[in-house]
Amino acid sequence: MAQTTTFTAAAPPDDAPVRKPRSQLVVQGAIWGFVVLELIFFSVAGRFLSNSDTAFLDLDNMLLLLKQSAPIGIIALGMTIVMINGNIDLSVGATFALSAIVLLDSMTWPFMQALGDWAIPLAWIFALATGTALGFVNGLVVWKTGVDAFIVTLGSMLGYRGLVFMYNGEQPTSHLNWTLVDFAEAQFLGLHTATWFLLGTALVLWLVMTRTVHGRNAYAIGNNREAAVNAGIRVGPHFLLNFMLIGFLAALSAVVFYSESGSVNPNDGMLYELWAITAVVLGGTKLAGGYGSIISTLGGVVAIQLLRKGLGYIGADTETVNLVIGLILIAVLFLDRQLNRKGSEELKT
Amino acid sequence: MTDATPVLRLEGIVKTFPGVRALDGVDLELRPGEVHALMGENGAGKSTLMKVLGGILQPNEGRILIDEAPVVMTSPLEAKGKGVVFIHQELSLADELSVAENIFLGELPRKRFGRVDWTRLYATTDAILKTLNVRFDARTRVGDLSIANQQMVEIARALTVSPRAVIFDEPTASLTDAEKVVLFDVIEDLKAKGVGIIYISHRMEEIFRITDRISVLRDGQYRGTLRTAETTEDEVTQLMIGRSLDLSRSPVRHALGKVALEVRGLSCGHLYRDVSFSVREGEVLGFYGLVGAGRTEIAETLFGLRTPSAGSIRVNGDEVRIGSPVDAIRHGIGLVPEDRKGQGLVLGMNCRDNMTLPQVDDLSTGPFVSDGAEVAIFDQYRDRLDIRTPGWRQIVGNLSGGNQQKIVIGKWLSMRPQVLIVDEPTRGIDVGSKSEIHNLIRDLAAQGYAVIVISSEMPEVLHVSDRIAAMYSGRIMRTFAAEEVTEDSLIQAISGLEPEKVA
Amino acid sequence: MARQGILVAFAVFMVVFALANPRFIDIGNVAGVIRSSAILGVMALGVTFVVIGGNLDLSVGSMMSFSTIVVLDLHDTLGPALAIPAMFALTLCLGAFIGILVGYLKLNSLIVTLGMLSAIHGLTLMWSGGKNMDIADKAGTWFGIFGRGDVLGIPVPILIFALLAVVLSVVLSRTPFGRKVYAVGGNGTAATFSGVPRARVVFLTYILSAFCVAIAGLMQASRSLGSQNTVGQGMELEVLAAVILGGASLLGGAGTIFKTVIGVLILGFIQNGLLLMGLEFYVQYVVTWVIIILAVWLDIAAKRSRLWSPIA
Amino acid sequence: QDTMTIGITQNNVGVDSYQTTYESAFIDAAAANDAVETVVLDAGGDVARQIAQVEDLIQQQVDAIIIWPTNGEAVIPAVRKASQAGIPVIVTNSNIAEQGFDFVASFSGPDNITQGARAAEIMCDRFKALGIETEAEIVQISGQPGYTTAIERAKGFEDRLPEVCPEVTLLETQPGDWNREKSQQVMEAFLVKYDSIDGVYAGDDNMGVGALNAAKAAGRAGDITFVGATNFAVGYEAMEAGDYWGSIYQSPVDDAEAALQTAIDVLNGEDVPFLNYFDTPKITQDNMGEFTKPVF
Ligand SMILES: Nc1ncnc2c1ncn2[C@@H]1O[C@H](COP(=O)(O)OP(=O)(O)OP(=O)(O)O)[C@@H](O)[C@H]1O
Ligand SMILES: Nc1ncnc2c1ncn2[C@@H]1O[C@H](COP(=O)(O)OP(=O)(O)OP(=O)(O)O)[C@@H](O)[C@H]1O
Ligand SMILES: [Mg+2]
Ligand SMILES: [Mg+2]
Repeated sequence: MAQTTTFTAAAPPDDAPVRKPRSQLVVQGAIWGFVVLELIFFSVAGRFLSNSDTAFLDLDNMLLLLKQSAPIGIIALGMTIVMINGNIDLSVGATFALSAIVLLDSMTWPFMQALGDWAIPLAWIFALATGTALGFVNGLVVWKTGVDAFIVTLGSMLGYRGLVFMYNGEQPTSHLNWTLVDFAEAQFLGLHTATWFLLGTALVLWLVMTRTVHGRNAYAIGNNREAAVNAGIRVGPHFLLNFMLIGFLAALSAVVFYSESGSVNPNDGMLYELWAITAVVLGGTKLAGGYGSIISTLGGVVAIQLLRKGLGYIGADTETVNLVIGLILIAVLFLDRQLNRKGSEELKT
Repeated sequence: MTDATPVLRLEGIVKTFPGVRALDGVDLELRPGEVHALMGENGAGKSTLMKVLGGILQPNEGRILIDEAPVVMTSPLEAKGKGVVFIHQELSLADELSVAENIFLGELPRKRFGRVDWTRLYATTDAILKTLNVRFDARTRVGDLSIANQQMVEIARALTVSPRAVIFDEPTASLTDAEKVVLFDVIEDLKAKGVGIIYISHRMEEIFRITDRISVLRDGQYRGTLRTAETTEDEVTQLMIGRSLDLSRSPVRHALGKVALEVRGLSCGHLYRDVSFSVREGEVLGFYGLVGAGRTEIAETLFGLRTPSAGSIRVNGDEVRIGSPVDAIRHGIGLVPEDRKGQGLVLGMNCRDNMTLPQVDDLSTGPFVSDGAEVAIFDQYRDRLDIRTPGWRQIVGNLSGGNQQKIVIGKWLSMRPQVLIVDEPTRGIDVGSKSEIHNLIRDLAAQGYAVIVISSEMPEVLHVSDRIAAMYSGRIMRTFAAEEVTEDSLIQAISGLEPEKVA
Repeated sequence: MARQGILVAFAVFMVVFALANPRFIDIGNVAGVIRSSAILGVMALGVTFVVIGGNLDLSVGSMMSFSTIVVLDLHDTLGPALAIPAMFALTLCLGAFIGILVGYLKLNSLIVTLGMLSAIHGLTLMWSGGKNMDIADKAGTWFGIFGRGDVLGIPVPILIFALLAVVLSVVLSRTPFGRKVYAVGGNGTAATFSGVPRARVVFLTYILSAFCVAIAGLMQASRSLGSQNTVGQGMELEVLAAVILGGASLLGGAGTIFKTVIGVLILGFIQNGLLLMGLEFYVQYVVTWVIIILAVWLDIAAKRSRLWSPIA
Repeated sequence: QDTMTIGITQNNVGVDSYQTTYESAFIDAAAANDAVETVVLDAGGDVARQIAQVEDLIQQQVDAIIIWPTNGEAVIPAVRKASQAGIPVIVTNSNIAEQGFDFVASFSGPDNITQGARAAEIMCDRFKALGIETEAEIVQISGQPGYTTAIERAKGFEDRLPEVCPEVTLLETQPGDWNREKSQQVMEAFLVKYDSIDGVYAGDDNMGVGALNAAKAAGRAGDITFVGATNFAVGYEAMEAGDYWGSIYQSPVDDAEAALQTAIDVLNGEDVPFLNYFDTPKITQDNMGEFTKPVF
C-alpha cells in the first residue's frame, strides 16, 4: 500500500492529457469560405462572360439565392440529423413528390373546395401528415427489421415513387390556387416566404441539435451506437422519430415549393436525395455519423445553389456544368480534408 | 457485512451461442458492501455473465434476483433502472461528445421542452471528476483524451446514480498505477455506501488487494467461491486452470548477437524527442513509462505509421527509411498494437484469416492462397497460445477479449520478424496465458530474435526484459540493465525525477 | 441453409411468377432475362469488390454511358480492333482517377463517385456533342458478337457474364488480393497494421470496377450498335441494389460474388416477371421495394437467428 | 435599336440528342443574328431548377424569355412573374396549361397530340395495306412517365386509333423512358408474352429501334410494323433498310429556329399567332425520299 501512495505522489507528466482540440472554427467554417470564394469568382468572371446587365452580387439576386435554396435546403437540414444518427434517407425525393401530390390533389376534393381558402391550411396538414407517415414507415422498418437505413430507403425510394405514379398515373397533378401562390411569392422584410421557412427550419433544428436531449442523443447514437444502447438510449424509437422528422421536412419542402408552383410531375424530386446528401457532406457532416452541424449544412446548400446559379450566370453549357459541378464537389472534399489534417505527426492508416 | 441478504443473486444461468455454451448453470451471490472478484481464464464466460446481468444479453435459462425478488432485464436501461451499473471491458464512449455528456449518456438532465440542463450537467460532472482527481474537465471532447483518461470517464459513470451494484469488467486493463489508486478509492467509497461490487480482473495483486470474495468460472461453469483473506494465489489459479502455475521460472539470460535495430535521435513533433536506443539479437528491451509517455508512438514510427521529424533508424547496421508497414515488414519488423479492436483485428473476419493476414502473400501457391498452410499455422499457434475457439472459422469478434488478444499475438509470432515490438501484449490476458506469452517472448529472444516490449505493468517489464528504457514525457530518461534495476529507481525515472535529486 | 436467406427468397419469387405465368420459365425467356441482366450483372461484379472494400461506386452508370459512346465513336474512326482497347484504356483512366481520390487521397467514396457521376456525364456529352452515336455500317462489322452473338447456342453476353463471375469469384475468395479486400473493408486500420497496402487495394477495386464497366459498355455497344448518351443513367442504383440484395454489407468486409449474381438475377426476374404479368411499371417499383427489404431482412435475420427488433 | 437579350431555359439537354441538337441549333441561330444575345440555361428536368432559372432571367432583366417547360402547369406562376415584370414569354416545344396562356406571348413547337394521331394513321394505313386491319394486335412503348410529350403522344395515338382502325387491339402499353435499351427489354418481355404482335408504336424512334432490335433477335421483326415518332437518324436508317415502317418527321433545328424567330418577332412588336405550330409530317418507307436524313 505504501508503495502505491508514492505512485500518486509522483508528478503526472506535464504534457496535459488533453490533446489539442481541433479548431471547430476552421472545420465548420470551411464551407462558408468556399461560399465566399464562389461569390468572388462569379462576380469577377461574370464581368467578362455574362450577357446580363445586373451584377451577380446584386442584393435581389442574393435574396433569390436563399429562396431557391429552400426546396433542397429544407430537406438537407433534415438529412443532417438523419446522417448524424449514422443513417441516411434516400427516399426523400419520392416523399417530396407524394406529399406534393396530396397537397395539390386534396384541394380539389369536394369537401375541401367547400371550405374556400380554409382548405389551404388543411391541405398543408394533409401533406405534412403524408410526409411524416412515409417517414414513419421507413423508421419503423429500420427499427423493427434491423436492415440498414441505406437499403431500406433505397427500396422505398423506388416504392414511394411507385405510389406517386399509382396516385395519378403518369399525369401531373395540378391545382393552381392564386391565393396560395400569392402567399408563397410574398416577401416579408425582404425575404421570400420560402426563405423564411428555410431559415426557420434551420433555427429550430439548430436548437434541437445543440440544446435538447434528443439532439445530443442523436450525436451519441451516430458516434457509438453500442455505447448508446448500453447507456440505455432507446435507439429504435429515436431513429423512428428522426425518420418522421425528415419525412415531415421533405413534405414541408414540398408544401413551400408547390404552394407556389401548383403542379407536380410524378418525376419531381428525383435526385433530390443526392443533392441533399451532397449539401450535408459539403457542410462537413460525417457520413459515418456522430459529427455534423446544421449551420454548416446551410452553407453546403447555399454553396450548391450558388454554383448552379453562377454557372448559368456566366453562360456555361450543359456539359460544362455537369463536369464542373462534379469536379468541384471532389475539390471541396479534398480541401476539407486538407484543413482537417492533424499535421505531419498524424498516424498514417 | 458478511452475511447480510444478498443484493443480487444469479441462479443457474445458461447462455449459449452458436457452437459455444458460454455459460453453463452459473450461480453467483453478491452481498451489499462487498467487492466480489470474478475470475477465470480468457473465454471462461465472465463478460458474458455480466452482460446477462446488465440486461445486454438474455440468458437461455436461469434467474436473476435483486433483493431476493426475481427480475427480468431485457435492456441496459432496465438494468440501470434496477440499480445495476456496468462499466464495460471495451470502451463504450462517444468520441465526439463531451466528457459530461458521456458520463450522463442516456440520462442527461432535462429542463422543459426536452432541453438539456447544461449548468446542472457540467456542475455535477465537475464534482464527480474532482473526486477522481483527473486533469480534464466536463467540457472536454472525449476523443481528445488518452485511452486511460477515457477509461476514467467510463469509471465516472458508476458515480452518477446511487447504484445497488456496480460491475467493473477489467477496468484496469489500460490504467496505470496512478489512476488505479483513484479507482480503488472510488471502490472503497462505493463499498462504504453499501454498494455491491463485482470486479473482474486478471491481475492477482489487485484482486488480493481490494476484493472480499473470489468466485471462479471455468469453461462457463461455476467452480466455487473463496474468501480472499483465506486463500492464496495458487489456490485461485488451481481453481481457474486446474493446475498451479510455475511462476518461478526466471528468464534465462543468454549471449546476445549483433545489433538488430538501432535508433538515433528520433523525434516526432511534440510526441517524443531525441530518442536513441538499440536492441540486439536475442535481447528483450522493455519500455516502461506512464500513459502518454510516447512509447506507443515510437513503436508506430518504427512500424512506418508515423513520419519522424528527425533521427535515423538502422536495421542490421543499414540506415533504412520506413514509410509504411509494408516497408517495416520487409525490414523484418513486426508490431503487436495496443488497441486490438481498432488496430489489431478485422473483427468480422475469421480467426485464421486474421492470423495469417500479414503473410497471406507468402502463403500462396501460385496465384491462390493456400488453405492448408494457413490452417497449419493457425492450429500451431492456437495450441501454443491456448486460444479458446470452436475452430478457425469462428468470427474473431465472437471471441472473448483475451482470446482476441492472443490471435493478434499469434499473428506476429507466426511471422517470425527479426524485430518484434509488442505493445501492452498481455492486456486482458489471464494469468495462465500471460506467463505463457512471457515464455514465448523469452523463447523468441533465445532463438536470436530482438524483442521490444512496451508495457505499463511493472512486474511484466521486470520479468521479461534484459534492459528497460524508462520513458517520461516523450524522452527516454534512463536505460537500466535488468540486474541493476530496482522498482524505486524505475518509478523515479518514469516520473521525471532526476536520479541526482532523489539521491 | 439458414444462412442462405437470399436463395430461399429467390426460389420463392421464381415459383410465384412461374405459377402466375408459365411462360416465365420458358427457356427462351430465362435465357432472355439472363442476357439482358448480363450488362447490369457485369457491372455489379466490379462494384461488389468496391463495396466489400468498404466503399461505394455511384459512377458506374455514367461511366458505362461513356465507354459505350466512346467505343461506338471510335469504331467508325479507328475500326473495332483498335476501338476496343482504346475504350478500355480511357475507362480504366477514369477508374484510376477515382481510385487515386478514394484510395490514396482517402476522400469519401460516396461523394467522389457522385461527383464523378456528374463529371463523366459531362465528358460523355462533350465527346458526342450530345448526339446519338451509331455505327454506320451495322451489317458489315463483326463488332456485334459481344452483344448479339452466340457460341454453341448460348448468347455471348451470358458467356461473358458467367465467365467473369467465375473468374472474379475465384479472385475474391481464393487469392491474397481478395483476402485483402475483405480485410480493408472490414477494418482498414487493422489491415494497415497488418501490412496490407490499403490505398493500393482500394485503388485496385476501382480499377476492377472500371474494367467491368468497360466490358459492360462493350456489350452494350455491341448489342445495340448505337446508343444514346444516357444509356447507363440510373444503373448505378440498380447495380447497388443488386449487390446489396446479394448481401454485401455497405460497411464493407462482407459479400460474395455468387450472392451478387443471385441479386442480379432476382432483379432481372422481378422486372421480367412483372412485365409478363402485365402489371403497370409502377407496381414493379413497389414490388421491388418490398422484395429488396424482405430479402435483405431474411438474410440478416437468418444470421442473427432473430426476426424482430434487433435495435433497442 | 441595340441588341436584344433573350434567355432560354430548356427542359433537359443531356437527356437525348433531340434536345442537344435543339440547343446547338438555337445557339447557332442566335450567333448568326447580330441583334441577338442569349443566355442559355438547362433545367436538367427539374421543375424547381427551371423556376429558379426563370427568376434568374427576370432578375438579369433579359428582354424575352423562352421556356421549354418541364411541367406545363408548375411553371405558370414563374411565367406570371415574368409577364408582370414586363418580359414577354415564349413557350417552346411543349405548351403550358391553358391557365397560363394569359401570361404568354406565344407558343412555338410541334403538336404532340397530332403527332400521336398521325402515328395511329400511319399504323392503320399500313395494316390496311397488309390487309390485317381487322385482326391486328399492337403494343405501345411510351416515353418517360410524367413528361408532357410522352403523355400527349400516347393520348393522340390512343384516341385516334379506334377512329381509323376500330378493330385493331392495343394489347399493352409500357414505358421505355426514351431509352433504347429499356425499350428493348420491354419488347423482349412483350415477345415472350404475346405470340402475335403485328405492330409496335413507340413514343420516339430511339425506343422504336430498341423494340426493333429485340424483335430481330427473336426473329420476329419481319411480322411487325414499327411506327415511331421524332424521326432520329437511327430510325431513318432502319427505314432505309426496310426494317422499320414509319415515323413522324420533327426537326429540332426547325423547333429551335422557330422559337427564336417567334421571340424576335414578339420583341419587334410583330403580330404572331398564339399557337405557332411547325409542321411535323408523316414519314414512311414510301415517302422518305422527300426528307433529308435527320442530323441527330
Ligand atoms: N456473440 C458471441 N457469439 C459466439 N460466441 C460468443 C459470443 N460472445 C461470447 N462468445 C463466446 O463465449 C465465451 C465466453 O466469452 P466471454 O467474453 O464471456 O469470456 P471472458 O470470460 O470475459 O474472457 P476474457 O477474460 O478474455 O474477457 C467465449 O468462448 C466466447 O468465444
Ligand atoms: N484522442 C485520441 N484519439 C485517438 N487516439 C488516441 C487519443 N489519445 C490517445 N490515443 C491513442 O491511444 C494510445 C494510448 O495513448 P496514450 O496517451 O496512452 O499515449 P502512449 O504514448 O501510447 O502512452 P504509452 O507511452 O504509455 O503507451 C496511443 O496509441 C494514442 O495514439
Ligand atoms: Mg471479458
Ligand atoms: Mg501505449
